Amino acid sequence: MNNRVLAYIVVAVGIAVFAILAATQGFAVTMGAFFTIGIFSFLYKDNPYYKFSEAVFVGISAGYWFVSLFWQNMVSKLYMGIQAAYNTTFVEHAGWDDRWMMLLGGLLGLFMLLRLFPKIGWLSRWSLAVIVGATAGLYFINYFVSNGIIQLGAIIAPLQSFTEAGKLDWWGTISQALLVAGTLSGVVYFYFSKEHTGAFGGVAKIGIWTLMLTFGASFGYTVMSRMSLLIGRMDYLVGTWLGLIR
Amino acid sequence: MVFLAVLMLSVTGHPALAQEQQAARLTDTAQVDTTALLEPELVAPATVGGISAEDTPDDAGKSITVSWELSVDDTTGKENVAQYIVLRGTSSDGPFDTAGTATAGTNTLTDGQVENGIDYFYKVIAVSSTLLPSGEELSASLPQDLYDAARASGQWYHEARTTRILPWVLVIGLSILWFIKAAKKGRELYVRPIAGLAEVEHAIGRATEMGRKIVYVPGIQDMDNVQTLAGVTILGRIAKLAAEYDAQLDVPVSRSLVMVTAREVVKEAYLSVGRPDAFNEDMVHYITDDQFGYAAALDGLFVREKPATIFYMGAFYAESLILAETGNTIGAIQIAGTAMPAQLPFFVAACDYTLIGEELFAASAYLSKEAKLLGSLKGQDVAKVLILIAAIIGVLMATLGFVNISGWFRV
Amino acid sequence: MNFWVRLMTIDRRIIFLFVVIAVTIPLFLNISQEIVVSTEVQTGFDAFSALQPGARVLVACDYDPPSSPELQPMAVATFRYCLDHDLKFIIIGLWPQGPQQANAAFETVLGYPISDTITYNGKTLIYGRDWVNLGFQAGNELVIQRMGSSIPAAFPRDYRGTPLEDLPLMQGVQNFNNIDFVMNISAGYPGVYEWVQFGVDRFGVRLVGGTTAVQAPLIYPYYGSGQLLGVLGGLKGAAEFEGLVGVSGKATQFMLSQSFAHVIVILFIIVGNVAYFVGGRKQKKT
Amino acid sequence: MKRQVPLAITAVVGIVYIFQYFVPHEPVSKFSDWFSDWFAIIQAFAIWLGALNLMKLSAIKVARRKRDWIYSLVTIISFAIIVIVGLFFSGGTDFQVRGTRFMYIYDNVYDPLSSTMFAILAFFVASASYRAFRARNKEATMLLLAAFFVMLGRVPVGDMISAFMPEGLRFSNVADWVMNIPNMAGQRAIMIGIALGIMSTSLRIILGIERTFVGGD
Repeated sequence: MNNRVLAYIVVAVGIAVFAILAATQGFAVTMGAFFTIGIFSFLYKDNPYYKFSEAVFVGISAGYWFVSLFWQNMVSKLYMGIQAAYNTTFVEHAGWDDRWMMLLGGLLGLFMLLRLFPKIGWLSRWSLAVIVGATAGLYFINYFVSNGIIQLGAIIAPLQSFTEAGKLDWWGTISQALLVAGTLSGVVYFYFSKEHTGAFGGVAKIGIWTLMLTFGASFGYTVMSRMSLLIGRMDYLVGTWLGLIR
Repeated sequence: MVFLAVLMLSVTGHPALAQEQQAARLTDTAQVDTTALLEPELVAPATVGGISAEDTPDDAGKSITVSWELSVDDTTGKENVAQYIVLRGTSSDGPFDTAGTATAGTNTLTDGQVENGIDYFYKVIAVSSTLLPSGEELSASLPQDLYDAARASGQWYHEARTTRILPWVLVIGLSILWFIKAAKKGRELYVRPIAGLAEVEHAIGRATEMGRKIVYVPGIQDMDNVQTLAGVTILGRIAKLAAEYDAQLDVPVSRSLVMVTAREVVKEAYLSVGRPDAFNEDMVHYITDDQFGYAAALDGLFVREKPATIFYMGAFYAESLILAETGNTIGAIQIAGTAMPAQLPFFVAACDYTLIGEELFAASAYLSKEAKLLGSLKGQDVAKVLILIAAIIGVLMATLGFVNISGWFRV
Repeated sequence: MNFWVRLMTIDRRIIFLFVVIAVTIPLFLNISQEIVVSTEVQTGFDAFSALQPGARVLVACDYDPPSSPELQPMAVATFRYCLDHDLKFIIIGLWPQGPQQANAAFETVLGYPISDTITYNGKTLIYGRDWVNLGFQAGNELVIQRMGSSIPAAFPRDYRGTPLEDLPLMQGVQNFNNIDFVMNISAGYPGVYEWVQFGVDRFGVRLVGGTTAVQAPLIYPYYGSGQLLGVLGGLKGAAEFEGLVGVSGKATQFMLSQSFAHVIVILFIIVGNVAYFVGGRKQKKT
Repeated sequence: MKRQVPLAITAVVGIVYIFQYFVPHEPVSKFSDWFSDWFAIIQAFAIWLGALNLMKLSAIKVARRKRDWIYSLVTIISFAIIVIVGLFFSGGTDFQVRGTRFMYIYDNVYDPLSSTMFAILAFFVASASYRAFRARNKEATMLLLAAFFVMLGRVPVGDMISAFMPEGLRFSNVADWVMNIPNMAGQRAIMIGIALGIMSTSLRIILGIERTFVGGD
């Protein structure tokens, strides 16, 4: 029996099974399960079932974002914004309305679309320039404050800590010292101007160890996170779809 | 006194009545329910202590901050206050209308509904009901001489920020600039090697030998994320090398704006090494904005086209491991770089080389080997030294009990 | 090829199989385990329980269905607590699906579909007075920044198009000053990071962050520096929170599968390393 | 025009944004609000380019009957379906209210697909830990130890098997310590480094030293 025939049989059986389950468990949830299994099948190996699910996924998700951006940004923001601005200025004669600024956004957006016409496509760089400049400016400050300065301030505290009884809390003190040492040596690790050798290299070493412990912790948490997701998915298949739990 | 009666009524402990009352209020706040008079033993909370109103500092104006001393009935054990109602008027003897409410326990409120340059007079009353009383009820219960006045205005500089942050920004910014200048003048600048970046060229060469693709993944964030900016800049350097080696480059992206920018960058790279012929717009192609749709498509691309080399440079989230693991199973050389700490362990595990955090931002400078770019790295190092010194001195002073300067780093 | 080497180069599909078994079987079992509450969850809960009846809680749901296994239980517990303690809550989302996840969680608490007037433990709650859902706003962290100056400007209408001034709960709410507490439940960007950088650092909101376990380690520094009052990390954090609130929800129920899953991963690492040391290191990495 | 103007725009806009952090006064304080609107709008326009590109490449595959062209056809069709439904048959701006046809597709196709793709991570985490997390050297061992304690400390079973130990050494407490001391130290170091990296990257871009974005002439 050649593969082609086998393939047809597999497909036929598959369709039959899903058809029956669709009838018993409901169409919508079965469709969900169909795609769920389609993606999972990639774990075995790349196969037509996965390719199909993937193709649907790409199309649907691209379309999803297309539609969302259209209604949320194009219509609700731009169109309705301009409309509101028009009302304040020309209907209620209340003068300037900040939402007029959206026209500028609209213009920059149009510049973007000009890429479709090679002759004037370079105008889109102006829009890019605005985005890039603004992003650079915003991040320049925000990260330096929240991730730089404030974290630096958080390191600065007395190393020693005390128990309720007022005695020196050795463990707490040591921990605090380790916290400071780890942070600073970590910063040293990123120092570019010097080879990691000698005493400097030693400190950098402590830095990389700290980073590794950090990564380990992240790893542990990530395992936790990802497993929860799988549990949720299995709960969907076994519980919601097939109704085998409770 | 009607108002007091209403207050008494709605003191919790008479929920049923209170419910009706509130339901009624919703429709018509002016209406007063006389059944209230049936509740003689309850009392309204004591009035607040001193009130002070002043222009909200460090703001754009049109805002006044009112603060007051809590009512004596607003203490643990004596919870007889449901909320404070802040009233605003343009003269000390009214009329007053509601500027806002604050729940029990809070003693400040920012009134953002005022004009600049006008005197506003504020009163605050403590009430034991959670709903807004009507005009005459308020006037009935206003504390007579307890008020404060203020005038709103905008400030041209934010005090804390300009005094605490600006100096840092200036010092670091200037030192970066200084080194860039120095570098332009041709001064020799040493930067230590970074393993991942030393390997880039080899990885590209390998792809050429094997006649397989190089896939470059610039993360899944849009152009409004600085990591994407870094990723796209690095793409510029890599495209250059790819063009020189005549390797085939494939850049699937998940954001249209990234597609547009990446095309500019790659085109520029191919032109700069005189290979415009080898450039084709669709080297950079859009797949989908969706995180996992993108991951699914890339997985497919990896297993079907088996690229020899894969770069991940930019902002990554959960998809990082999906991509890196699949890339690993097809035996591609993988070089990753991201400032997303949560994803680093997996890049470290599944990729051959990983640029950690700051190294991602240094990469474009390293690869370009342009002196002025390397100069900026020196500037960063100066900043690190400053931070280390500040931290060590600060910790020492705090530990030895002189003074704790950590407050200098709050804004 | 000796046993250990074969063990090292084992087909990963066999590993996948073990994983499936490890997480699925416990779903059918019913073993209760004691759940220890960690400090960051405790402090978060304390901040929550310090609120007095009538306080306004902003529940920012920044996640979508894919992350709901971890985060939905947190949302459910949060609403449950608000209802039990007469806290008024305002739902918003910087993720398009957030507000709907919130509604779904709310309905899980009630046990029936939301309507304008609902009863919970004999209490009558009215939409607009006791809770509102302001829906989704595009703009990521900049929405938070805008809320800092004016919430009505950032969210002119609720999710069904009612203007804010028609919602009694929102009367007198101008910006974060009139919000007593913010509970952010987030799966990534925008999320706790942005709420800290813009909400806390710029406008001083009182914030507790519930995140996926992946995010948790990243936001610990913000907890240590006091920028965050508490951290609920992943399913475990959710389970602990459920415990404190006094519900036995999905998180608690899934904890068993979670335990199994972790154990199996650890076994993998151990076996992998044993194989590596016993037989592996002879192998040249090809 | 093609090169100098964009560079100038980048510089001006960038500097203005740095300013607005220090200058609360209007109109400076409004720039970030405006930018958020502009960006959202530009995105909405730009996605047309992306979508067209995706459709174009898929169409080419179909037309030339390239390998797996049939799946490209599937992509085109599913894109068309959700776009048509979303734009014309889902109540306009309320397209995301529960019960619309758009949400039906979302709940029963999009959501299962992305949730599953997300859940696949669980398997990859497992295989990655089996294959890659080997105590090759001190660094790797550190990583393993931290992961070990956190993983066990974060599930109840951890405390069951470490119940015999003194309170402070129970896995959950060890995990807390790892999170609050080494993890926080490392995270802070990374954060500070990133902050500086971003500073100089931004500066390079604003000053036009890093100018790849604006492309050639």
